[in-house]
Amino acid sequence: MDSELIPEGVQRCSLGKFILWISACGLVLAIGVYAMILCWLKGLNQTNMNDAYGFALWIWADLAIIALGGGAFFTGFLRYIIGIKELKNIINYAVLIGFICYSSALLILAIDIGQPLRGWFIFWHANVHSMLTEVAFCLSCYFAVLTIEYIPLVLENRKIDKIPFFHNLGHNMHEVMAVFAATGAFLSFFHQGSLGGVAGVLFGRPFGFREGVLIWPWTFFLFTWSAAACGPCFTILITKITEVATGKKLVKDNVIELLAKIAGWMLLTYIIAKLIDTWYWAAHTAPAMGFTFSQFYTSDPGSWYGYWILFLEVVLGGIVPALILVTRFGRTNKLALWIAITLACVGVCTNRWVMVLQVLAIPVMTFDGWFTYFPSWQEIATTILPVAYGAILISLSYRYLPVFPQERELNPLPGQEAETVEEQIEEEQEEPVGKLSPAAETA
Amino acid sequence: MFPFSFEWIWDMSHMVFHGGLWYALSILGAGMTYCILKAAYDTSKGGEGHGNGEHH
Amino acid sequence: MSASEEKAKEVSAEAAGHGADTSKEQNTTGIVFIFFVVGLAASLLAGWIVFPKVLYSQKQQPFDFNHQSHMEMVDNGCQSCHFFREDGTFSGAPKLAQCIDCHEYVQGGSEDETIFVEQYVANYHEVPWLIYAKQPPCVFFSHAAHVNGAGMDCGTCHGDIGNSTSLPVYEYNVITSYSRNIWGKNIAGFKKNTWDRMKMDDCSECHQKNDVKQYSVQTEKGACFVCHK
Amino acid sequence: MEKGHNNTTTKRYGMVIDLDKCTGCGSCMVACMQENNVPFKKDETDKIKSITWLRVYKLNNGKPYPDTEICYLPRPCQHCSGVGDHGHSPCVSVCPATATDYGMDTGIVSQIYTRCFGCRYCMAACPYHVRYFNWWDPVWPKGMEKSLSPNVSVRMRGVVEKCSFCFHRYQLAMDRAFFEGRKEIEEHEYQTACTQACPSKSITFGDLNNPKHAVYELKQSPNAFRLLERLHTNTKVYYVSSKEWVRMAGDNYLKDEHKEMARAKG
Repeated sequence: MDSELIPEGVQRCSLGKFILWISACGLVLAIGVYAMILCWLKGLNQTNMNDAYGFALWIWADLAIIALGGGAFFTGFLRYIIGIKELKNIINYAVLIGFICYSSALLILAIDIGQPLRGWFIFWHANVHSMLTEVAFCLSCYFAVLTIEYIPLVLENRKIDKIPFFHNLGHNMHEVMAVFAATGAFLSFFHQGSLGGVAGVLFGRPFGFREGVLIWPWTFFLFTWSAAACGPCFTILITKITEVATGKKLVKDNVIELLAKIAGWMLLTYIIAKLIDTWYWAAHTAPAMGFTFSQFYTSDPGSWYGYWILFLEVVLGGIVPALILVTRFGRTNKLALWIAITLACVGVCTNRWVMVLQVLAIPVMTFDGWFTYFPSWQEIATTILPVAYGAILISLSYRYLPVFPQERELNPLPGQEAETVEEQIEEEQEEPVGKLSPAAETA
Repeated sequence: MFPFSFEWIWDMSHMVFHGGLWYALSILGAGMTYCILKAAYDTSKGGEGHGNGEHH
Repeated sequence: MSASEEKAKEVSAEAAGHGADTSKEQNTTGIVFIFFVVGLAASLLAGWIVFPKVLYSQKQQPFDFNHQSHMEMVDNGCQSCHFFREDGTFSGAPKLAQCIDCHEYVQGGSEDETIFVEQYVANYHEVPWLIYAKQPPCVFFSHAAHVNGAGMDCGTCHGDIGNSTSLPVYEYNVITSYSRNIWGKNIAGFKKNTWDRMKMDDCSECHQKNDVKQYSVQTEKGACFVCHK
Repeated sequence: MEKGHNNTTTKRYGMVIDLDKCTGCGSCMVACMQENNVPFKKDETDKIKSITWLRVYKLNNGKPYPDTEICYLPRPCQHCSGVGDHGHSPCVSVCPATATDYGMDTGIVSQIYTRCFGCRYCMAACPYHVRYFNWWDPVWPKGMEKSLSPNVSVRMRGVVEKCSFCFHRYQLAMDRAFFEGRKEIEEHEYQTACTQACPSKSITFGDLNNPKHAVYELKQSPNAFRLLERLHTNTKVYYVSSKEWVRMAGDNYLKDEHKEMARAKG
């Protein structure tokens, strides 16, 4: 029924099956939307946040998905600024994942504020010294960049592409995409950093506070770095999951391996920097405020916080995946790659958890206790909402848009194999021109 | 956000922050305007054909 | 391409061949121009006339009041009726107790005075005046600081209300319920006189000019707690 | 900020609270709520969601009976002025919408409820937990809304609020001063509600910079300390206690430091 909309030369599941899947995701989405509306209409009393725990589960989700969405800016940076050509085969998907992550993050911020109708104050009455202002501005601007990067892909839908104006628009946008991508990389550097700065500047919170250069605490740079390292891992992870879900190979191994290699080295250098930062903070910053390192992890008898969370973040989620990804074996072995990219994502999510939630859990005044917190169902539902939304947007994009330039080549339709081979040769010659590849532009 | 808002001061931090912001916004705005206008121009020229290999 | 489309193409090609293309182009330009002018006019109309009508609602004062004739009879100007209390707070619109001194019985012949005496004085009901200059509840305005401290005229903020013979229409914003005098009569927010508007920016403008309490760490202008409560 | 210091001498309003005198009666808390239109809920058992601009903490020395000692510690907003008194408090600089500010003339950290949009970043920044969020719209028992103070604006759901050192009282005192032709106010003209409500007179309020004010002397007591001085928050609320363990409770110390400090502070 919708075959007119499906890209040429690829196989998609039946419409009925597709609708069933979308409905399943839609149900989760609907629950999330209901919870979201509750928060808007009844206020934040719908959550289990309290005066000690001002940042809820979804703020962690917000930071985590932005870190994971970092694949978009870093892959874009590598593709358009550094000029690594192979990455054009995955850049579409990286952009799509980034788009989902950033739109979700903005939505979460809109739910999170106590007076949503005044949300525009952050722009209009901006206090430029606040890290959150920087986050809001860069996040919105970078979301605009991602939209601009995503539009050409939408315009390549078979039906839309037939309209001359849209065809030309898509073409022109490809032409100047490097400029957009450069702007995006510039914005991303600052907002990933300023998210790191959010906890880093809190000099009243010894667990989060870091020294730094000028107005930027070390976490500013660490967050950008870790997003650049783990974002691509998330892009690979989602690509791999999509391949499993569709039962097809969608991106060639050399592309994945290249991205994994870059991510691996980024992760390795990041984790070294992180270890130095942790050591300096544990040995100098915190003791100067009267805190011992062990106090942050073990002083609470009732809590589940402990050294394990540091181990999970730095060793399991940092050192291990970094070491796997920098070795050729680790990148080529399927299981090792799976483990590495998963651990890297877990690592960065743990880091964001620690930097927003553990910061609030730890008492600062000597007569304060640890604060515990368990989210309400509304919070959990709104936190899961982006996952369902992401699944739907990915499914729609995969079905109707030429997201994976190599899909046709890797999955020739039965009966057309001979033809496809010819086409393939042709296509290879025409490579920089290939209509299916939106990344094909200024070479 | 604008120089006429109460919070605005002409100091270093405002100039750096808003300099960066407006720089980024104007690039995005100008880029998109260029793309749309050029697409309209190309379309009016009837130039649909160059999608499949005329460019570059 | 469908047959009809092909035909259309042929026709236009033919037309082009006959040199009709230019006239057609002029025609479109004309339509676009007219469309633009009409759209602009409609937008201006909506913005300047329809929007304020929708945004602001009107309320009637209980009865009219002649400031001028009262000014002629008092010795101490505005402060004869709008006075300071002993603790430095400002009394605002006069209470019934003040008016009763003169208006226990009808003095002149005005209809409004008759309403006042018969409906309010006789029953000892306070007059529910609508206050044009009433600020939102988050604002602290010190009349003492401006009148006694800085020696300002009432007219600087309130205009020449003292010489008016009747009360202006009271308009209020239907969303915020604030008096229109805060935003000003001009819907675009332009002002010519100091008394045209009473927004935060207007307070701040004067405070900056006169270097009044420019102690804010955040803005290097007036700190929030100078005028807020 | 040099520009600002033109027409008045800079004041730094602050408190000295004598913990030896505090009985933990809670009068200050009640007075504060009454004075500042602080909302309350029907069920106030969940303290972590209730608003107490001034909260009295109960400290103990952690020793078993019969050596147990208790100390009550009232905690208003500390009005941090940051390193070098530049007004760089933990909360002010983080507010994205400039809803909280530091006034150099009074040293008071303000909170503008109508500007706040409820991101709660300032709450995360404050180590003293003085900032509270309005999780619900205020609901007053029938008729009580008529007794609300017109001098303090009532807060709506979704914004952050905190102790203002009863700033409206300063505004009113200035009103009277201007009316009487003065530019300055006396110490007694501006006192916070908690100070006046304290039956044991353990709270003293005034200008920490003014030698004529009582707090000027009191804060120099060898038994005076502030909360979390090591974070360089530079607070304006001083506490006085003759008990060494109480003074030590004001800050975090490493083990070896603890002994050293105990000697010094003992």
